[in-house]
Amino acid sequence: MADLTLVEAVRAALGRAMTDDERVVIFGEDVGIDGGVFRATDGLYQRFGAKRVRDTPLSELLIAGMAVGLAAQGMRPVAEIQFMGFIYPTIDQLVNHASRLRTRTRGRLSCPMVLRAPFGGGVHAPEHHSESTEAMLAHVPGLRVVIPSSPRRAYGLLLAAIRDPDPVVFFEPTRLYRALKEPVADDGAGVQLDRCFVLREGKNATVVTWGAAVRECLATADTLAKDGIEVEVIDVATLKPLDSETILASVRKTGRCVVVHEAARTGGFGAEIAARVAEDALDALVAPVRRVTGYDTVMPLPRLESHYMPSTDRIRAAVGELMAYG
Amino acid sequence: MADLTLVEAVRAALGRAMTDDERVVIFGEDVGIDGGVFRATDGLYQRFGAKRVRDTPLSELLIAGMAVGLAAQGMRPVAEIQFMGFIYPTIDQLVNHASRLRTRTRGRLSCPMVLRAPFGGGVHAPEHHSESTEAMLAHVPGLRVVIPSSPRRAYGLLLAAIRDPDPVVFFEPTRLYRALKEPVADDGAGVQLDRCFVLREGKNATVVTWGAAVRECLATADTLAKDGIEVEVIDVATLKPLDSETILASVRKTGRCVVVHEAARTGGFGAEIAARVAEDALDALVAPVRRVTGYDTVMPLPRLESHYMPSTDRIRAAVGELMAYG
Amino acid sequence: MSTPVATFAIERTAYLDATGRPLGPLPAFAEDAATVTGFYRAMARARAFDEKAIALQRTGRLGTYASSLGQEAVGVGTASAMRPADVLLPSFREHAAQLWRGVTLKELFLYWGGDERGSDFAGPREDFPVCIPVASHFPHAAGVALAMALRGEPRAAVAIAGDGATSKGDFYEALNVVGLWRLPAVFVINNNQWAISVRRRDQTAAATLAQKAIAAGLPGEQVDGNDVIAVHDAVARALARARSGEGGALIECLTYRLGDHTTADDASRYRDDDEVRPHWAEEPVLRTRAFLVSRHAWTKEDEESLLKSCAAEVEAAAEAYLATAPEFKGAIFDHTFAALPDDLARQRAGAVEPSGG
Amino acid sequence: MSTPVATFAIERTAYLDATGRPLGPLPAFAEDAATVTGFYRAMARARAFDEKAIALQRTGRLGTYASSLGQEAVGVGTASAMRPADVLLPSFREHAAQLWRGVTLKELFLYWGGDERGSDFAGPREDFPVCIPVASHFPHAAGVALAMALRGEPRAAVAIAGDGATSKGDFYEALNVVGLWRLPAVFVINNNQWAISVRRRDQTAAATLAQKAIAAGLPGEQVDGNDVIAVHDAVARALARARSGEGGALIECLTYRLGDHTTADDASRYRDDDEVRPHWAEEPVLRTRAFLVSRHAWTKEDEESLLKSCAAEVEAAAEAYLATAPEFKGAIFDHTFAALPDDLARQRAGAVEPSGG
Ligand SMILES: Cc1ncc(C[n+]2csc(CCOP(=O)(O)OP(=O)(O)O)c2C)c(N)n1
Ligand SMILES: Cc1ncc(C[n+]2csc(CCOP(=O)(O)OP(=O)(O)O)c2C)c(N)n1
Ligand SMILES: [Mg+2]
Ligand SMILES: [Mg+2]
Repeated sequence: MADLTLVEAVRAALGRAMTDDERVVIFGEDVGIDGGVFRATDGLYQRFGAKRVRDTPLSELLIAGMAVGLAAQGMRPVAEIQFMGFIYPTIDQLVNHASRLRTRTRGRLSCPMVLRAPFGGGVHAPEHHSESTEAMLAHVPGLRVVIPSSPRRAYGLLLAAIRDPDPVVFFEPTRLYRALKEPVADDGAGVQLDRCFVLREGKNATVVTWGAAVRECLATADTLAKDGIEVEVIDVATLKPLDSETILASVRKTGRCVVVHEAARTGGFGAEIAARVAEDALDALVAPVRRVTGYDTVMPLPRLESHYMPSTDRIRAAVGELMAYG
Repeated sequence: MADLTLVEAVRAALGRAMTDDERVVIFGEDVGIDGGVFRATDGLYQRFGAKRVRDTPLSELLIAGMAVGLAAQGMRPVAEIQFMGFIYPTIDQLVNHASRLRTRTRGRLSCPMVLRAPFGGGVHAPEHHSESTEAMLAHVPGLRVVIPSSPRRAYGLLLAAIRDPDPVVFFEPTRLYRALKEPVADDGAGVQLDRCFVLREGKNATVVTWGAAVRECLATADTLAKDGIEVEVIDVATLKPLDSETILASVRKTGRCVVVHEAARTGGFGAEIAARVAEDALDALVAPVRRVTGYDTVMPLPRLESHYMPSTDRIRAAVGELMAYG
Repeated sequence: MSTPVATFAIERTAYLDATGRPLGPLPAFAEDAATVTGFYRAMARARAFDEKAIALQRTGRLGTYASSLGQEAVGVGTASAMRPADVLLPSFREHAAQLWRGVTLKELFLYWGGDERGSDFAGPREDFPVCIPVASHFPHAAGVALAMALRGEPRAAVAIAGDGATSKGDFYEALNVVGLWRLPAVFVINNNQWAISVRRRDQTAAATLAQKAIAAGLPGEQVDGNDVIAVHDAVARALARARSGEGGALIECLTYRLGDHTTADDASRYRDDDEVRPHWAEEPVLRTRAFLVSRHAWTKEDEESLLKSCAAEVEAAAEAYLATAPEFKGAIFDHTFAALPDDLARQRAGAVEPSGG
Repeated sequence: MSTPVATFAIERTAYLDATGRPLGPLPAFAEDAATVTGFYRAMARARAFDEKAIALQRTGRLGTYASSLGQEAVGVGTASAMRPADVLLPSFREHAAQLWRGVTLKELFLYWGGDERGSDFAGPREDFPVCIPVASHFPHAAGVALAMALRGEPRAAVAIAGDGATSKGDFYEALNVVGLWRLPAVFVINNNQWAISVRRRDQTAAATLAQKAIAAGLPGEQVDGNDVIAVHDAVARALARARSGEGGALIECLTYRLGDHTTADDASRYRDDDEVRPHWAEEPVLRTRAFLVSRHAWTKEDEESLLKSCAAEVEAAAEAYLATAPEFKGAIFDHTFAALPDDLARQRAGAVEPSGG
């Protein structure tokens, strides 16, 4: 069992999927000989050849639309968008086609495609390379939105996404690509989609998060534990369809809920989680729900970026505030 | 003061804006001699000429991108997307450009554009013509999202949107275009953006909504009043930036909150409103928050459409349920 | 110092004049009266469907409908050049092509009547449903063609869309990759001169739409789109090249939209009858019949019996459609994913049980 | 029967060979040594900036940076053909054009150093900031040009982007409307043969990128993009037409990316030094100097003093950049809208006060 970074785990899952299933094809910008700008597809072109690992023209709309056509024909396209900031030209294909081909045809055609894209801030990237707009896609009926937060989950969730019979958008947190290693067994085992993961148990407050912010939340939980505050940390992992039960069960236990995400606050997916708590666990709440998020501003360029990110300080302050209640 | 339908009020506002300000130009598909497929621009081509009222090629991306260029040059573009279902190719321009030109250049350039589009269900329209995806755009920092629900507000809000120094997406509920008339003074008076409207006062429950669903909410309030239940109905009108105060003040008064929208539930803008209530009016709640919305499914074709819509029955049931609390 | 580095030419092909008289030698298939008779029957059938669909819409029994009046040769010429194993990706106006492919009249009525089951074709299981967002199916066609090429199958994808569709980036990006990877995909443009109220000349300054292929480095040509022989010939030639690995093509069919854009449109707002009238003299059904009559391959009796059988078939299909009860409302949920997720199952339960919120 | 309906030709223009020798008569402006000397100085200045930017990035004092090494003639040839009142819409690689337009070295350092104030140009107030989402600025150029045309101004918009950008629908839709409405917009393609790791020939099967103009019905031409005289000449001719109401154009400049895609890229993963080497013999700075020397318009002393002054200027700008403190964090909020909405004001207050959540 090798120690892998998250991006290595993605690569291992892609290689495994291509080995196991001839129908899997990979394409996108620079995924071929270059191995992807983050090296997520490094070596795959050499292993599986130019037919199955294809550099496309610089055309994101086409990448998504071609995936729909391939998927409808029974292939298993795994397409890469180089950064989430360039995913917007694909939204028409995702909303109007990928997500609804099955229901439009009452199951005659379907769309088992995966669209991968790195996302998120904190790596001092150029303009348009640090945003988090997963909530836009998590609103689209018929689409799965999956975000891994560790090498192991990246491996298993990506395999599950590729095998899933419906379209999955798979967002990989750039900040975690090389931030940590853990042992990952390249055993072809998928990790179940549509489930949240309780990464740390605690009885005083529930922190719900996903993607790179998982790290800050776990770090904050460590710190707070020293003060005797036991924080339960939940990695949502699949934003849509949402596993409410795990979140609600935790909030019913702790009575306190903080949602943390990098995306802008208003209309972020944290709103959905807060709403579910307000709907279905209200009686258990001893304190208001809090969201620690990016602001309703454009993601700043690197010099001011750190002020935008949901820092451990901000998370700690929010949990601390809630501890004053109840 | 003429009695106008909502679409006539839109037309009156456009005519007024063009008369008052030479910089206003209108463009889109079929907005010229045809006057728009809903006749929102009827007669404007004849009044203001082919230079200022332009049929574009069938290119939505271009329509939005051209608006950015015109706006940066000090014009006041008012572009039409024929249906919200065809707005997705513009999202890249809205997210990556329109909404951030001002902050990217620290105010040197700006983007005073309006993008209008009809939206919503209940009119037995063809596929892709009935969806409500306003939440996707209400998540975008730097963008205003405005939705009128009456002829008078349509007139005033559209004028205010055109005069606003920043980009506004203006969604017009198709179902209301010709559903009712009311006296509208074509006096050039704008209606303030960024404010919710309390359309009906009540002390027992707050119903927050926007667009065409306002009608069902008001009708439900009428019915419930007969049972002695006084419902306060709030038309959000500007989804982003959101006027929390009006909503929170109402919920603090009533202790009950139902959010109603046609859009799919998960990640809909109702989640944001529920989240704000859970954050800032939790102590006032005597009952859980409820959302009455479209489902997390693709909008059905006309034969099943009515089952998807948030009906008066569903709204009444939700309010009724909350009345059992407290 | 300037030197020419590339030159291009666009050709237009026609076999029949407006009155159905051959302009020169015909392609071999057109010498077979049975073949052209088959085309004619299919066009007449499509037109009968069209009339009924409009009548149903006018009486509130069908949704908004896009007539293919006068453009039947595009659909029939294209679909008849395809093999069953090929895949059709139609726009919303290509009923004639869909019918040839084996989509049933009842399925078409269901779809335009607002019932998803109309896209669950019993016949051409791999054909795409109608594409409403203009030009967004061209990238699908590239993907379908890539799947075929990867599997080494001698099949091709055929997408049809209108003149307006050629202004969309989708069209261009897809055409470009078809050219680049020599994919077995043929893009057919039904240039009916209008995109709702916008004239062809207000879509682009390009003298032809066929020349847009030059931007993608693949063959483009124009044909008389009211000449079913010319359309069939061009598509058949393109498909033969595509199947043998020589790549795709763009074919612009010049025709005319004789009716309103859809039943929701009133074309008199933006075009005069005087403009439309001459096009009635060029329309494909009349023209093909004149050709067949001149070849002694079609009689008055043939015509009467065809009209009668088309009417009967369409009538029966319409009745079958009208007699089909809507689906149970649970259907809204059941095909969203292969398996209903918990979250959606709860919503379904709430919707299906009257008490649900 | 097939008849040709349209023919097209694409030309390539060059004035200097790779060694700076004229291939024939030069355009009038190039006979004026001062003009070409000005071009040369600007290219050298851009290269000096480039070197410093890479050095700063390598030492952690600048963000990811896209070098324009070897492509300076595109930027200088283009910008020098513009008037101050025209508007430039640059991609992320056109520092040479931006510098000519009056963007300061310090502003460029600020932008690439991650500070929004770098796009608040003190000089060309109407020029667009760098465009990162490839090709998405072409529609802006169409809009800028439309604004100019509506106001009857003799101005034009000039957008520059790479070979990869020509594969995007944005490029095509914008080019199409420029052709259709004869807008005063010139689209310049810096065809440096690579889009990160993707070769020009893997973007499109079109023999030239210039021929993509044919799809939009407007003039397209190729020029030697390492020949600053040819670039200036083509852009100047196109701008003259644009200003006189004759519409826009597409100009493909053939050049070569001598460096990595950006400082985050390692081109050795996908291309050999052997492939790059010959292009060093064709690069524009060397070539222009050779031309000037052959005309006795440039001496060793001129060269030394130019290098010295460029180095000093760049050094001073870099220091000024490094000495510029970041903005106060409130700036994140302050330019989101013209006036801070209440909702955002609350967030700002929370962010600015240490206690905020
Ligand atoms: C992307 C998109 N934009 C707008 C529309 C609305 N619309 C439906 S058909 C049409 C015109 C299409 O013209 P053309 O491509 O020539 O096809 P035709 O209708 O003439 O067959 C428009 C604008 C749409 N369906 N899709
Ligand atoms: C829409 C979009 N997709 C992907 C990227 C990532 N990316 C940045 S530059 C580049 C290649 C651009 O190639 P080209 O247009 O030839 O310009 P060059 O970099 O060679 O100047 C890519 C893929 C981007 N910036 N925008
Ligand atoms: Mg048309
Ligand atoms: Mg390039």
